[in-house]
Amino acid sequence: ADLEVTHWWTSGGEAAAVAEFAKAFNEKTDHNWVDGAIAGSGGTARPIIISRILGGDPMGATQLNHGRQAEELIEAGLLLDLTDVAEAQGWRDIVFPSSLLDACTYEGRIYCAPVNIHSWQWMWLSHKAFEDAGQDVPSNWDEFVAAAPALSDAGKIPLAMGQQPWQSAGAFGVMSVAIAGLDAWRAVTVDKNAEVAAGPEYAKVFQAAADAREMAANSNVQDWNQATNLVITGQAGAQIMGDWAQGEFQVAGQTAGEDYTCLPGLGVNELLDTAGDAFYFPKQDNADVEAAQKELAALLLSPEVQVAFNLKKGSLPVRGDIDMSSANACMQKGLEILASGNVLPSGDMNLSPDTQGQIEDLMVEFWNDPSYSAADAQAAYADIIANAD
Amino acid sequence: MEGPRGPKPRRRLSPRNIMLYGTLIVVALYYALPLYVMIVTSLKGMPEIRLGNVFAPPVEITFEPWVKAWSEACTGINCEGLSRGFWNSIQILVPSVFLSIAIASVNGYALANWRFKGSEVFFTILIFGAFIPYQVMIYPIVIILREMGDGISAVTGTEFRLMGSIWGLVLVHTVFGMPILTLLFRNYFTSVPEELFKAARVDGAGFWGIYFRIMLPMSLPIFVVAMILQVTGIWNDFLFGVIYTKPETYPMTVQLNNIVNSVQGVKEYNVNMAATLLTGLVPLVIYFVSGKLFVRGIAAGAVKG
Amino acid sequence: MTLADNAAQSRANEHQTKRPSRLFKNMTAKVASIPMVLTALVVFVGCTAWTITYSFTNSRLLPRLEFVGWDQYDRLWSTRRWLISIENLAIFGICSLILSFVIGFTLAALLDRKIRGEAVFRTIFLYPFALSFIVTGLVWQWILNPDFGIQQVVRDWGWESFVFDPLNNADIVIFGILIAGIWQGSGFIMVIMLAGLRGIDEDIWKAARVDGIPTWKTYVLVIIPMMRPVFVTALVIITSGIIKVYDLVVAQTSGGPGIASEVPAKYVIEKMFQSQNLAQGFAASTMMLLSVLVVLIPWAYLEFGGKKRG
Amino acid sequence: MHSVEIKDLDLSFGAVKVLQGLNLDIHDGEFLVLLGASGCGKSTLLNCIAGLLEATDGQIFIKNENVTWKEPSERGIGMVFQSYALYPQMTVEGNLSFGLKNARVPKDEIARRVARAAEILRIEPLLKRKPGALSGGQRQRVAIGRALVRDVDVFLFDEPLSNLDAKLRTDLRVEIKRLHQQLGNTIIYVTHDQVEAMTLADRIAIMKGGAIQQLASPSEIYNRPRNKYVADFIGSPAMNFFEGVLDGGTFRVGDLSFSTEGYEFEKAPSGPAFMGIRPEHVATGDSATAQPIQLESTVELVEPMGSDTLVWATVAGERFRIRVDGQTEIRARDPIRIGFSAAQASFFDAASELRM
Amino acid sequence: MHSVEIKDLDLSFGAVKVLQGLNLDIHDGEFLVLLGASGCGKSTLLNCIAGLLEATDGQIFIKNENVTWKEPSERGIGMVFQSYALYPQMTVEGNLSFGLKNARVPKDEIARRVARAAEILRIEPLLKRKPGALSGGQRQRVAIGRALVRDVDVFLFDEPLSNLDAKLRTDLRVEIKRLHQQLGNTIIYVTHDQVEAMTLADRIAIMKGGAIQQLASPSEIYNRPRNKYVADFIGSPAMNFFEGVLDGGTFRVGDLSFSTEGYEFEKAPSGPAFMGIRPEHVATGDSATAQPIQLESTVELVEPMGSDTLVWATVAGERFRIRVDGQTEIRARDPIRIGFSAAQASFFDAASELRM
Ligand SMILES: Nc1ncnc2c1ncn2[C@@H]1O[C@H](COP(=O)(O)OP(=O)(O)OP(=O)(O)O)[C@@H](O)[C@H]1O
Ligand SMILES: Nc1ncnc2c1ncn2[C@@H]1O[C@H](COP(=O)(O)OP(=O)(O)OP(=O)(O)O)[C@@H](O)[C@H]1O
Ligand SMILES: [Mg+2]
Ligand SMILES: [Mg+2]
Repeated sequence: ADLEVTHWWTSGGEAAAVAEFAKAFNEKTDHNWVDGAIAGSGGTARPIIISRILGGDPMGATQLNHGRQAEELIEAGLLLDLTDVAEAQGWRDIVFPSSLLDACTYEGRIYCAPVNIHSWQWMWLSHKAFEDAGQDVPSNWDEFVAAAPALSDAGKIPLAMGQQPWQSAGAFGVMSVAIAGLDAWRAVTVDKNAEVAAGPEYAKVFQAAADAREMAANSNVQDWNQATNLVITGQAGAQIMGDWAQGEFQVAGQTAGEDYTCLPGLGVNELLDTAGDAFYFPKQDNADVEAAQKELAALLLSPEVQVAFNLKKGSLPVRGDIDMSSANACMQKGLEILASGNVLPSGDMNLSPDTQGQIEDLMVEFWNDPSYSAADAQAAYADIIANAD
Repeated sequence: MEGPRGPKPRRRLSPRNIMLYGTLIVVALYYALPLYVMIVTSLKGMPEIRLGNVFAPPVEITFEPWVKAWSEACTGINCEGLSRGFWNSIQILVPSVFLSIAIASVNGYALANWRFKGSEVFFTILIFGAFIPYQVMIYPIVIILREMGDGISAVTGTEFRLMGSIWGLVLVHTVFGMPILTLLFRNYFTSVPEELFKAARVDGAGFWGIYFRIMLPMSLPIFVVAMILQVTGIWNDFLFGVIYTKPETYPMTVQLNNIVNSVQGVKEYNVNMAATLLTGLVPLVIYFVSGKLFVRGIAAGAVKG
Repeated sequence: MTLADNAAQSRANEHQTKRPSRLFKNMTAKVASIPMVLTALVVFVGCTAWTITYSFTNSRLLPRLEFVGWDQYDRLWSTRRWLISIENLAIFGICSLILSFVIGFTLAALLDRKIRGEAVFRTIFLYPFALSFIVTGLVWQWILNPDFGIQQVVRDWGWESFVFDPLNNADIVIFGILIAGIWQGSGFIMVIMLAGLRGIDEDIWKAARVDGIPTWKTYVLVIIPMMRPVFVTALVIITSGIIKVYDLVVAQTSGGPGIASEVPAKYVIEKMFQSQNLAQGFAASTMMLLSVLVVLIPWAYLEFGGKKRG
Repeated sequence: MHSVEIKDLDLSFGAVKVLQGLNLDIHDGEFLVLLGASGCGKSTLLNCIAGLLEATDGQIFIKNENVTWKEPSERGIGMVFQSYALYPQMTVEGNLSFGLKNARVPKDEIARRVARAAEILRIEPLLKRKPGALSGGQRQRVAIGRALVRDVDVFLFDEPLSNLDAKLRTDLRVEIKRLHQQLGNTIIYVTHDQVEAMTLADRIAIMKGGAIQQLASPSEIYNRPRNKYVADFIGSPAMNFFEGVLDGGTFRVGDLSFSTEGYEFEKAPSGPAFMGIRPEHVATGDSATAQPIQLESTVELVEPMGSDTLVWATVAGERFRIRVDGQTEIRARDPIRIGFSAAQASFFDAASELRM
Repeated sequence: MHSVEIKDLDLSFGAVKVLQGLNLDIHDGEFLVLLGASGCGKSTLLNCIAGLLEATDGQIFIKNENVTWKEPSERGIGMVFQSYALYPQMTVEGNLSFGLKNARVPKDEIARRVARAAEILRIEPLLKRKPGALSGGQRQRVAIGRALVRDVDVFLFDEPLSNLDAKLRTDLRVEIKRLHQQLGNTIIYVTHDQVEAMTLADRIAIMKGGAIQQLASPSEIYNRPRNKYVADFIGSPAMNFFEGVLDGGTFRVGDLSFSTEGYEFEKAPSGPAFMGIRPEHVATGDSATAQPIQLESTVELVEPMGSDTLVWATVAGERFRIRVDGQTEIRARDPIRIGFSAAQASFFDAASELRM
């Protein structure tokens, strides 16, 4: 059967990666992948996805960030139960870290197929930019801050930053883990402790964010990949962006360690969060389609597909038992950290989209309004945490 | 007798004329500039764009961006350019324009000539409807479309979905086009002399007879206006197109948005501009061709009331 | 009374009883109005009522009837983004209303002066209306881009310190959107005004010339007051567009920089679908509706309530 | 036999009562003119008869059949409108045959009737033209033709000539009169032009404020108006009125007193009253001396109108209109001797304004 | 003294020549009526005089001053339009004073002039109302007032009464005439209603196709029309024409021949010609026998009009109109004896249509 799959993977690296899914699905099954890409970000795509599911015209499968987004759809019985597939394939055993599968589980049943691990905790540095400015490539955040004035003098943008709200919020998240430390972060994000959020650790985070704001002042691009492009072309020194940026460097033909450097956890706290993408399968009343859905779910986690996909996407596979030796230096770094268990749960799994939206709003405002002081922003942040659910 | 004779001599370059044409030309530049930028940019290659400014004419004209925008640009793994969206848009446009104008003109006619108790109330609600932000109604309409689709399926015993099909979108366009169009038609039909309507009734024509045989043939200007408004409105719609359709039926604007926002590496401004121009082509052509009729029709239908 | 009269009388009585029911009078007209009635009742009234009802719940991704009173409204009015959205809408609305009227009327008046090439000018002024907001937003984003657009061009001409980057400056970004909005919509207003001007009795112009009134004064004191219905039509069209402004902002700035160019419609959409807080979105859209009513009801009262007309 | 009968007709638009308890009987083949000032309800009454407005109360009979609830097309009427209301996109032929096609009259019958109407109205050469290409008079004739082909018993005309210029109006008036003589249908004809009313009507109904003031033949209305309104309304220039007191055989106005000899009173001639005398019943100069009542006055204004001349003078402080032959030499500010007879005058009660 | 002088005026709209070599002299204080069929260029001429249209060639003098290139407001004219063209959102007072305020006339002077105009036109109680709240006649008066306050020498009226109903028209006609007598200004008045023309004018200019056919006093135009067009145009109902041949003292029409005794020929009376006789110059019955020319005919149609009656008969195959006294008893299909005199007739050359 034709299976329509919606997703918002439209940038160069993403599109190449998703093409791997399509290829595998078309080749290995009797079914046909109908691509339903929606450009923009999840923000553009989600209303469409949700209203179609609600409107009784569901797609065959759809990307959604796993976590709490889908809970209500599951409750309303709109999503296909994948437990039998998961059991047959032994997902419990192979998915690593297992928190990924937990995020797909609702009342003991499994409703989604995780396909990759994405971690926000990276900073990407352009060798060319630092060379041009006569600086060594920094190895942690503090060095970077120190080198920033030189970059500015050389006519470079020290920090590239897209204008989309999720980018501001994401960069802040990365800084909070790296600068405030894991415990403080956990207290705020998991336990929703507003006192910590208003405390001194977080004050440092906000101060760092204020510095970053200054460094990114001249970065007039919208999309994250345009910002990445600034780094690739050496116009900007660095970008704080998740591992999906990897794909862009790859498409541009650059090599890690030679043309660019990646620093997990800003080189301060080498931790990775384990957010990721997952596919959900809205319920259909057509047995043929349902069969295709289950086959796709199984296929998405199969070793070859995982390898092919994640290599293109620049993300990490969701199973620890596969050979990723062909991955580049940055990915290898990530795999190591993952294997060592230095992981933290993603914000997606802890905070509701509503709270995340509020944080995004705050961050984007803070990021774009130089007169918004760090202290004010921290107070507002603590407020949101106090009311978070 | 001596003295002035014949027409008063006029200088071509009188201060009045300089003011008049000066203002017009300056303003015209403001209006024409974006089109110029679009055309010029769409004919440049990427290197040229990076070097020069937006207003510089192309050194080397290339049509490649047009070709790419039409048939090669990618969204996700589809690389069919705008071509598919174009045909979808046509398929959406034709029935939507037809249906919305048909319904609105009948409504306007009933409101103007066959008032019944309460008809004005419904009309008032309709006009208020023109001001309701669409966002208010997106969600409930999803549910209405689903239920209607189920209803039709149950009645006909076939699998029929309004949501996600072209017909759902046609329905949505008809509904949201109704307020302004009905107002337009009502005002127009009200300005048709009432005696004509009375004469036709004496001649034994009924509701439909008068509509088709008397009113319709007289209403070309207002139909032209309605058509132009609907064609541009529907062709340019993004919000409904993106929410009430699916990838196979995406209209051109959604496709355009996808292409423009699917940045792969660098932003290909020339392709984006070509895609933009291609998307705007249908309404642009309609405006360039029917500008005069449009003004006349507006005078006939919109201004009175 | 004659026999014939009697007969007529009795027939009359017999017919009198057969007065047809009012309900079935003009049946065809009523049947033909069903789409309008349904639209009015189900879509406009029904959906609005539905939305308002659910704005008092705590619905998240899916609507559910768990009432929480005014919570959503409290939260709405304590959200900075919403307040900024409202402020932006007010600035954008007032400016675009004034500018549309001024520009639309001025252009129409200029075109009405029996000039050469009227058709060319009219087409140039009107064509942007044919383009979608998405297209408009993109083009103006491009032209206002400080690295390629006007700012760069002026700098290339030698004025190095020239700054014109409305889309990147949070303080004036709303005016950057305004430039595009006016560009797109004022041509249509111009056409409406032009049609209105053409409908004015020639003799009024002649009377003013005989009275020796200068042209501009004739426009201001005589013609403009006479065009009230035209202005009302234009007002309806402009305001209904302003409230809904969404696509333009999304295409041009996505609400940025920061949240400096957010508008209510965008807040609604994002709350409903991105933040998955339907009820919050509904509360926001209810507020939008309310603001529409605040403007519309007094107007409607003035227009239809004061003097009854057919 | 009655052709059209209207019983206790009421019609209101919302709170505005336009027609109130109106009764009217029209004979078969009669030419009835409804005459009245603008806004008095003439068109409304006509529309009620045609079925284009629904009566609030009362009944309408056409050919002794109650048509109160019938559709306009089923009432056996044809109607001609002030603005002609020709269908602009149809040819003249199309206009004529539209109603017949609606009634599914056979093709050849339609052709026959159209040909006949075209012949009667002399519009055969115009049949293929559209109304836009016709002159005012021709349009008018087509509009009549449209009523004609319907082969109905009652024609309703709503001010059919008021959009035409004076010359054409005179010509078409004659045509309509001739048509009536030729066809013998009942015609109800609305106008506010009294020349039309006087020349065309078998009977005239004078309306005011939704009620009929007088229904009588033109000469009756002209010579014996039922009340002051009718007297004032009919005649151009209007009748001259004196306000005074009747006292047996004399009528006193200020210092003047006129003998009422020759006037046939319907009521006892006493009390406050108006005396009215038409401008054309006033004699001047030598012929004035032959009249029972004589006055001296001064000419204020002279309006020569070719065939006759209007003279405005002042009598007893009131403006006084006199109509004299066009060849008479009269100049403003001349003294003038005028005379008239009570036999040609009308007297109205001052309170009820009814004829005495 | 000449008040308005027009010399060789040409006016074309593009290729359409509307006025051609028009000359016209108007005396001080004269009431000149421009009369002509629709589209003959009356309004165009008036607009040229007012300066609202620019002459293609020729000159215009007002009070002996060449105003050809002057602005309308500087020409010393006031104009009243057919549609009144009142400023709808201003009160009557505002309408009257707008032009003056603009010319920076002192406040008290404005008040004085408005008060005077309001008094003359009897619109004092209306000063605070807006035009929308006025009746047609009142609006008309305000429009005149607007011209009046400008204290100008020449008033231009473009069909000021044609939007009004018959009764009001008669009243306002008298008002305008009185106004002229009172003020003594020059008035140029456009109309296509001949009753207005005849009653108001000192002189009438009859226009056709952008040229003046005859410029003379009303009685001259009525009694001695310069050509057949003027003869036909003036008079209602229109003049009766016979086509025949003049031969010395007789006029032959088919078998009939009439004596032309009493008619003063301007040219040798020979060759093909038209004879015209006005309906009111035709006698009937007993008085016909006193006339030099007598005929027998049959009444075809009778139109009683109150004060007089129109009779339509047939003479020499042509329809023949006769106007008789309203009291005469005549019925259709009666035989009738008619008589008239050549002294009251007009003769026109068949080719040039000029008076002979
Ligand atoms: N649709 C309506 N609603 C309210 N009032 C109306 C309507 N139609 C007519 N009238 C009122 O009814 C009265 C009679 O109108 P009608 O048209 O019958 O007058 P009329 O005698 O034909 O006048 P005219 O000579 O001007 O045609 C008028 O006062 C008018 O204002
Ligand atoms: N602006 C114009 N352009 C072209 N032709 C015009 C224009 N104005 C008037 N005409 C033509 O000039 C001729 C004279 O017009 P004008 O208005 O002077 O006639 P009129 O005698 O006033 O007629 P009416 O009695 O109908 O007012 C007409 O044939 C008309 O078609
Ligand atoms: Mg009427
Ligand atoms: Mg004219």
